[in-house]
Amino acid sequence: MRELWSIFSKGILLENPIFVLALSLCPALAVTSSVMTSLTMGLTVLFVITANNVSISIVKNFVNPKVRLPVYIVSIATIVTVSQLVLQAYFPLLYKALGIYLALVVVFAIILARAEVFASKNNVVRSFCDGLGMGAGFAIAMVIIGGIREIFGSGTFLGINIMPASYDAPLILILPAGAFILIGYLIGGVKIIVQRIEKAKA
Amino acid sequence: MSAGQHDESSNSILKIALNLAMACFVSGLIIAGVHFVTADAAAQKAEELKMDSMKALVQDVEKFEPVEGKEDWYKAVKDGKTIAYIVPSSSKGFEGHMQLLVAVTSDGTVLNYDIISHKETPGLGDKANEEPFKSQIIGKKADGLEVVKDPSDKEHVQAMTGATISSRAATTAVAKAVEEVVHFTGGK
Amino acid sequence: MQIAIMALLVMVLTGLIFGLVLAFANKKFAVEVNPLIHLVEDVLPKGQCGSCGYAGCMAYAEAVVLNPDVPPNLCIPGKEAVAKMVGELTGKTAAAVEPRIAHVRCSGSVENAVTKYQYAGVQDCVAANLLQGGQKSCQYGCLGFGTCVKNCPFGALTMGPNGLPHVDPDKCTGCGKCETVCPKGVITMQPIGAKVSVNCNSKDRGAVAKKNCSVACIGCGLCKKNCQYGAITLVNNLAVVDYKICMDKCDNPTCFAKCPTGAIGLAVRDKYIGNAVNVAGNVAV
Amino acid sequence: MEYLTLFISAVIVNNFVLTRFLGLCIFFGVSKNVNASFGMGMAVTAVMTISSLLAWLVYNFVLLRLNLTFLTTIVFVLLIASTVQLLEMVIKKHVPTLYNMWGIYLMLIAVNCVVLGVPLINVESNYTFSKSIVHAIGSGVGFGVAIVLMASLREKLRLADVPKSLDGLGIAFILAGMLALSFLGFSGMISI
Amino acid sequence: MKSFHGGVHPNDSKKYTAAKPIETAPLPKKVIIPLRQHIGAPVSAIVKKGDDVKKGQLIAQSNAFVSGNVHASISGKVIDIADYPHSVFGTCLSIVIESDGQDAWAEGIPVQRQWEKLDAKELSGIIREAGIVGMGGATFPTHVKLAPPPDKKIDTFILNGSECEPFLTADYRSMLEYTDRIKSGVLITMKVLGVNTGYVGIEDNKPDAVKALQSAFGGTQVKVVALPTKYPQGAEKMLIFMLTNREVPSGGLPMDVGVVVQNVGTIIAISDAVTRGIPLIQRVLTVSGSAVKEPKNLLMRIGSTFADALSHCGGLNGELAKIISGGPMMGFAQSTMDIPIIKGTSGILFLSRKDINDDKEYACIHCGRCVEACPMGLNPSMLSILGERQLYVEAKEEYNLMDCMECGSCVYVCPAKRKIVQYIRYSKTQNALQAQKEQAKVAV
Amino acid sequence: MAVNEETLKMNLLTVSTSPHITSPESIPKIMWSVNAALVPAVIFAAWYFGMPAITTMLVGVVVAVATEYVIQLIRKKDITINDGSAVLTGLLMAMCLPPNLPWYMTAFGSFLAIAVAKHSMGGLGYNIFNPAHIARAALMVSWPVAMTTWTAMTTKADVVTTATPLNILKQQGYTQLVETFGDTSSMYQAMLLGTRNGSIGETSAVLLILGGIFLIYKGYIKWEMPVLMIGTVGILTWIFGPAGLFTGDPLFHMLAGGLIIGAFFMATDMVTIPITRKGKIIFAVGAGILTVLIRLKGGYPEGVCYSILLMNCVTPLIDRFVVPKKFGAGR
Ligand SMILES: Cc1cc2nc3c(=O)[nH]c(=O)nc-3n(C[C@H](O)[C@H](O)[C@H](O)COP(=O)(O)O)c2cc1C
Ligand SMILES: Cc1cc2nc3c(=O)[nH]c(=O)nc-3n(C[C@H](O)[C@H](O)[C@H](O)COP(=O)(O)O)c2cc1C
Ligand SMILES: Cc1cc2nc3c(=O)[nH]c(=O)nc-3n(C[C@H](O)[C@H](O)[C@H](O)COP(=O)(O)O)c2cc1C
Ligand SMILES: Cc1cc2nc3c(=O)[nH]c(=O)nc-3n(C[C@H](O)[C@H](O)[C@H](O)CO)c2cc1C
Ligand code: SF4
Ligand code: SF4
Ligand code: SF4
Ligand code: SF4
Ligand code: FES
Repeated sequence: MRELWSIFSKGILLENPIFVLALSLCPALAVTSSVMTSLTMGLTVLFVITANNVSISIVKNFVNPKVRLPVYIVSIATIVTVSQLVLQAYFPLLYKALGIYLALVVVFAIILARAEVFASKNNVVRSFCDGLGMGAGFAIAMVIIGGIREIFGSGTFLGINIMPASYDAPLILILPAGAFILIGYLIGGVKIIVQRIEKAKA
Repeated sequence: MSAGQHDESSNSILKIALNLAMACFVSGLIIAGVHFVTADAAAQKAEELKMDSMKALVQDVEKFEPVEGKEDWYKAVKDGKTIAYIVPSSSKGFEGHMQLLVAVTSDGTVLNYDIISHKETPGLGDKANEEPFKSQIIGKKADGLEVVKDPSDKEHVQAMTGATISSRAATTAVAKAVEEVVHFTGGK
Repeated sequence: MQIAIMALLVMVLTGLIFGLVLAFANKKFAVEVNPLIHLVEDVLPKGQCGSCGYAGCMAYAEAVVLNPDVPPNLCIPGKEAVAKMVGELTGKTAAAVEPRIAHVRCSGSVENAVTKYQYAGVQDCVAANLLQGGQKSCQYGCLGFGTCVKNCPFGALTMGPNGLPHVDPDKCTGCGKCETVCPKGVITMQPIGAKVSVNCNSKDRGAVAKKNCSVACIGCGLCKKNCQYGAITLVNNLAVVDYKICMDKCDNPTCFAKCPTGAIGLAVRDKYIGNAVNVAGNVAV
Repeated sequence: MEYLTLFISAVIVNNFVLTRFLGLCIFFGVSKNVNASFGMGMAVTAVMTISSLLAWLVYNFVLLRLNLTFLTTIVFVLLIASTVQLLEMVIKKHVPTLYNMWGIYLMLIAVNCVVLGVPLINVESNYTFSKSIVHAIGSGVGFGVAIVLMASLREKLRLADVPKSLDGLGIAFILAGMLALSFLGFSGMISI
Repeated sequence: MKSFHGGVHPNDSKKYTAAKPIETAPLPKKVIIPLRQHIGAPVSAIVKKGDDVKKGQLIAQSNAFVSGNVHASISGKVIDIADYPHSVFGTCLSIVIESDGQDAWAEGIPVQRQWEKLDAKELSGIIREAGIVGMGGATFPTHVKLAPPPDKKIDTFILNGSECEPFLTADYRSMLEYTDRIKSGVLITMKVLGVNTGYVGIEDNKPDAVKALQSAFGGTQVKVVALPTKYPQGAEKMLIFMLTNREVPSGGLPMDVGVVVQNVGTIIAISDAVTRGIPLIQRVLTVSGSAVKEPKNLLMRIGSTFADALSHCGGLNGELAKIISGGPMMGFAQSTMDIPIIKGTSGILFLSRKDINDDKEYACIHCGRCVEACPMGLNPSMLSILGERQLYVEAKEEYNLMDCMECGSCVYVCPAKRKIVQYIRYSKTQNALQAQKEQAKVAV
Repeated sequence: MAVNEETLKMNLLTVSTSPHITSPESIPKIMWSVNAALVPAVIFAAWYFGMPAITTMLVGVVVAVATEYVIQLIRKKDITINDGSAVLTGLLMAMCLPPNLPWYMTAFGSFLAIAVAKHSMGGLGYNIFNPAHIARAALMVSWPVAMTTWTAMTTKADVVTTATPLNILKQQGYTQLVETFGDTSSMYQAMLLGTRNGSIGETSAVLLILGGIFLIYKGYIKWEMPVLMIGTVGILTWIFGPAGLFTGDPLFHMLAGGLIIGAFFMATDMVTIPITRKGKIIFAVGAGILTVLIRLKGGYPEGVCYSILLMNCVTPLIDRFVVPKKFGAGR
């Protein structure tokens, strides 16, 4: 149990896919100008990564190594397409907001990376925990970025005005430039925290 | 020594290909299944969405009907009468194309419009889809649809501060729609 | 329904086509890379210290996998554990690595050692050494600009306020990087568990050494006389301990008791405890 | 003229990395030195062009005809991954010099946002065949320009006294932000 | 006027001593004669402690060709042979002679010789015997320079009279006062080299020296040229470029373009050795700086100490911050005054705080002044930054580290007060060390 | 002799590598001189735009210095706020802002300039982009309306919002522009003296050029840079005129916008431009070309800020390829 917890929890901070592993950076910038889209994307990835980890850990022994990559991709793409279809049918507005990035979930490096380095070597339960943890880490990072950008860049949270009327939001935060710079400092901050934790451990 | 070495038999070309094909087969099954389930819901939602957006443009309406001979045109029908045409239009904005849906009465008055996609700067150019800019355009006819930068001129459309280009783009697109409708209906 | 069947068909065809193409290409164009290299690199500690003699961990991994003559135990920071793993991966047997730790052979702190000039220049031992061997009168002593500290890949060194580097025994892996960068050869690698150590590097004659530094080894030989196992010799006016004899035979070292300057002492690892401060505090006089 | 506009727009004005956030993983991953970045830029351009070409054909002649657009994602990604893998094997065997130049980056880009994103955008925007190609080349060159610039900046910063916590990825993002800020100068220059 | 690229214009500070005739210093009580006063193979002592020696007697030598004999500079008793402080190497094995007050010549010197009657080979032999090394600072054995390998055809000789270092006036005074010896020295050297073209390059801030030598060399093949005053005009590569328009190739030597350059002091030593049989046992040097009471140009015995020089110049004048052996741009700072004068000591400077600048070092602000000042066409900014980050291999391979002649022009102009030359030296030593290690590896 | 030994004992000699003398130039001296060169333009701005301009400049400088102080305190580095570089960054940034900008925007800009553009890269000497311009560009995207709202002083008391000359040119065309001023000669006069609308410090061409000449005389900037950058703009705007080739008004373009202050004071920021003379020339010409491109073709009326930032981006590449000619490398 303890072990599963540690598999799960490392994705949240110590091996956070965005802040530490620096994988799947595009969505962290592209769809984080509001909390809602960040959250949707985060949850989508959480779902895809977990489902794919499970799927890969099941089929890992049947896959011929020569086509390992294509098979993994098929698995991911299937899951993504399913998510696409579901979102399109039941949440068309969100589907539109995520735009092309929803399709691009297929190629988010974090998903394939987990399949390669974890799921293809571990059993279903462990792979499930790993996927859940990584996905949660991703989603949390997305929401943090989206939250900061929306609150300070538009003065709203989930679309609701929360800043005083006199708050004059600097638009830079919802533009590419501001997003890059903000994430740069977030990465720096996480680095400091991770180092502190590791020091405390040692 | 190398991890890549498996027993030779599993390496025949066909076997490898079948392995992938198998995966694709399973995938195809799943996707086809999900598609089968969601397709109708999706189509329905899309239709609903379209109606909603059109309803937002024209209130008090019974139904929307496609206009014959005009792709993507709809007419809003109330009491059997066509009260407005809903027409797609577009123009070049500050950074790229701006797509609008414009509701125009048959005599060429702007009822309402909605910018459905654009690349204008958030917080600046994208205000062209909000009040108070919007109300300047609503109710105008073709001759009023021109952007000026003179606060005393109430006849025309006032440019938004810092976003003249976006103002002009939105206004132009609306004017284009009005013109087309007037051309179609003959201005009655 | 028709669409679903079509989809299935397309998918299977796609899979078949790409599968065939890839499999065919694989046969035709195969060039193998040895995946073992990555496995080995994963095992290495990635300090990139170069103590293995290669330009970084990756280079060593490559060498140890591809070249049958390269032994698996060259990574010193990795100690036995890594050597064993690398050995298992490559099918080579690892000889035991002697565990060792850095030892600073100088006690010429700001108070103890005489300074001959005011140094004005780049705060680096190698650079200072270019100017008449540095600001210390003793030609063999630590210059205190912390070049070793800056270069330790494992953060095991800190500069004490007394102007001498301090080794953190828990972090030091014995990689020997500091030994190679110190222009004065002040740092040596000493076996973990050594009983006594000489804390001076001066090869000057006694009188000169004494003049330059109050705690210098003056080469008087009293320690040598006091070691019944003959583990100590005098080389160039400096006491040298043969650790092998010392560690094997001696339980109760007495050699240092008579040392008039205290240049030899128990190799208590934490003799500098309380001295460790950050490098910024390092200002040579 | 239309093609030129499209090209320039893709290269600078609407640079994919700096304004549309595609391909950031390699943009940050491989921009540590100029030579590698140059190789990467070339590799991305080549792969993107080839995959756009194939993807356009498959989309227009198969998926669209059979009403199977919901399979676009999966088919494209398989197509690209396989093409890249094939390309890599062929080059490695037959044009080793080219392989040494940018072969090592090929596998990195087999599954990557830009390489999938551009073909998707092409079909989404209903570009003609030749427009797709121009767009793909332009996007690739734009990616190359951005990554080479980024690498040269990072090479310079390697010698700077960057705070420890920001060193590496953090400062790279901040640099990218400033690069994007500078590229805003081109905004409004061309609209497509 | 055409000029070489770069260079700087420091305040020349020559006013302290320019008008002071060369004074012969009193006989020292004791001399410390280091065995390393030249570049090349070390010499070993042929006298022992307790021996009596005479002035001009050979006391150390080597069989190697690239080496320089060492002679006693006073008569007296050898009282010690041990390590002593050295102005360049820190410490060095030295012969200490206590004066007997006689100042007696060794047997056979001085003599009178007609140099015109000797052939090149004999002249060269005399120069070698006399232990003459370059006195412009580099101390390269002169007989070696005068015997270039056969594939290097020498066609031009240049007398380096530029003395571009601030403060120093020894060469200038020598040119005014020893004009005849310089003339014969130059002609001897040209005979040894077998060349017909000679130049004397003098900075145009010394017009009377130009005039004096012009009249002395009237009617010979030697042209005396006034050069713009700009540091480092005296660096041989710059000098050759200015006088002959030839560029010594990167990593090359003057002989690669058919030129030999000698310093004024060296030429005087050659003349003395050939015409009077006197080996190199004394030299003219400038003692100057704001911390010395009476700055002077002194003729001193090799092995006298800096302290001797100071006491002949009236002692200190206020607070002393730095002692420099040589000029302020290229000289070596010393930590003590008990340092012997050696063959290459062209000056001793006693500087007070106000002369030197020890401002805080900033990060490089890329102003490009150093790039513009560097006569070698390097990028000193980058060299310093790479040195600072220990990237010395890159400095060597991509930024031409090895071409730097350490002239200090870059440091002089740098507003960030960066220790560029020190970083460069650091990088050079580290590279050398690395090369050694690699060689050792190959050997194993 | 006794004297010497005593001195030696009391006071150890200093030993360092040669050279032992250096020129009297130093970073603080250069930075303060540049500040001084800006003083005439600052005084003019204070007089012409009045209190709002004074406040903006004050806030700009104070926040810049305070930010630098705090960061150096946190990073445990030497405090170097006295070297004048932070003051200069703050002042130059403020001089590029519209006079009536709300103070918190100015403060935000100063903070960005020092904290993000300068100290995130390591502080003075390490920054790649011109901090003042990064701040301006960031403010421009953050509050575009405020950043493009210009107040003109018709009389001392009467403040109205109008457009800057370049804005009028972009929106309404050249004829309209000249009309605003009456005739061309009074337009040139206003542009030269600075009695026109614009950012706080950019209006008075004469005083800026005066300051620039002082810096050229002191050797702190190279004359080629401003001359080539302004010249390039002049030539290109003349060629690509509104009514066909060679119909432009180069004089107007050379005096308009931030070109003069940019060319003399910002394109010359040695930290962010190439190190070699040739590189600097390429930089200046490149910045000139980009300025014209943005002014004539881009979405913004003024391009100096972006052109300098864009050239900052390529500076490392220029430095990589434009290197000094090594002595002895053959000719
Ligand atoms: C960051 C930024 C974004 C801008 N975005 C837009 C925009 O979306 N739409 C627009 O019309 N103008 C935009 N502009 C302003 C234009 O460049 C131009 O200055 C403006 O249209 C002039 O209008 P004005 O005369 O009303 O100030 C933007 C300016 C900046 C600085
Ligand atoms: C290894 C070595 C070999 C040299 N060989 C010659 C030579 O053959 N001919 C020559 O004219 N100078 C020779 N020199 C001396 C140089 O030309 C020059 O005088 C010396 O490097 C110092 O020059 P500087 O005082 O300008 O630094 C040699 C120097 C060195 C270090
Ligand atoms: C930067 C620099 C400046 C020099 N300045 C002088 C000088 O002013 N006068 C001089 O005689 N030699 C000067 N030298 C040494 C000459 O390069 C050259 O070594 C010398 O003239 C050779 O003569 P020598 O072998 O007789 O000493 C300088 C060397 C360097 C590197
Ligand atoms: C001639 C000159 C021009 C300068 N221009 C600027 C400038 O445009 N922007 C700026 O922030 N600092 C400028 N500085 C100041 C300084 O270089 C700046 O603080 C550094 O860029 C910060 O590292 C300038 C300095 C000098 C000497
Ligand atoms: S031990 Fe460390 S601080 Fe001391 S001299 Fe050696 S490198 Fe410098
Ligand atoms: S202290 Fe020395 S031996 Fe120990 S880890 Fe550091 S560099 Fe290696
Ligand atoms: S010291 Fe070297 S780098 Fe500096 S100016 Fe002289 S030759 Fe150039
Ligand atoms: S002179 Fe100094 S500050 Fe200027 S570029 Fe050279 S090293 Fe840097
Ligand atoms: S997420 Fe886009 S390249 Fe990695």
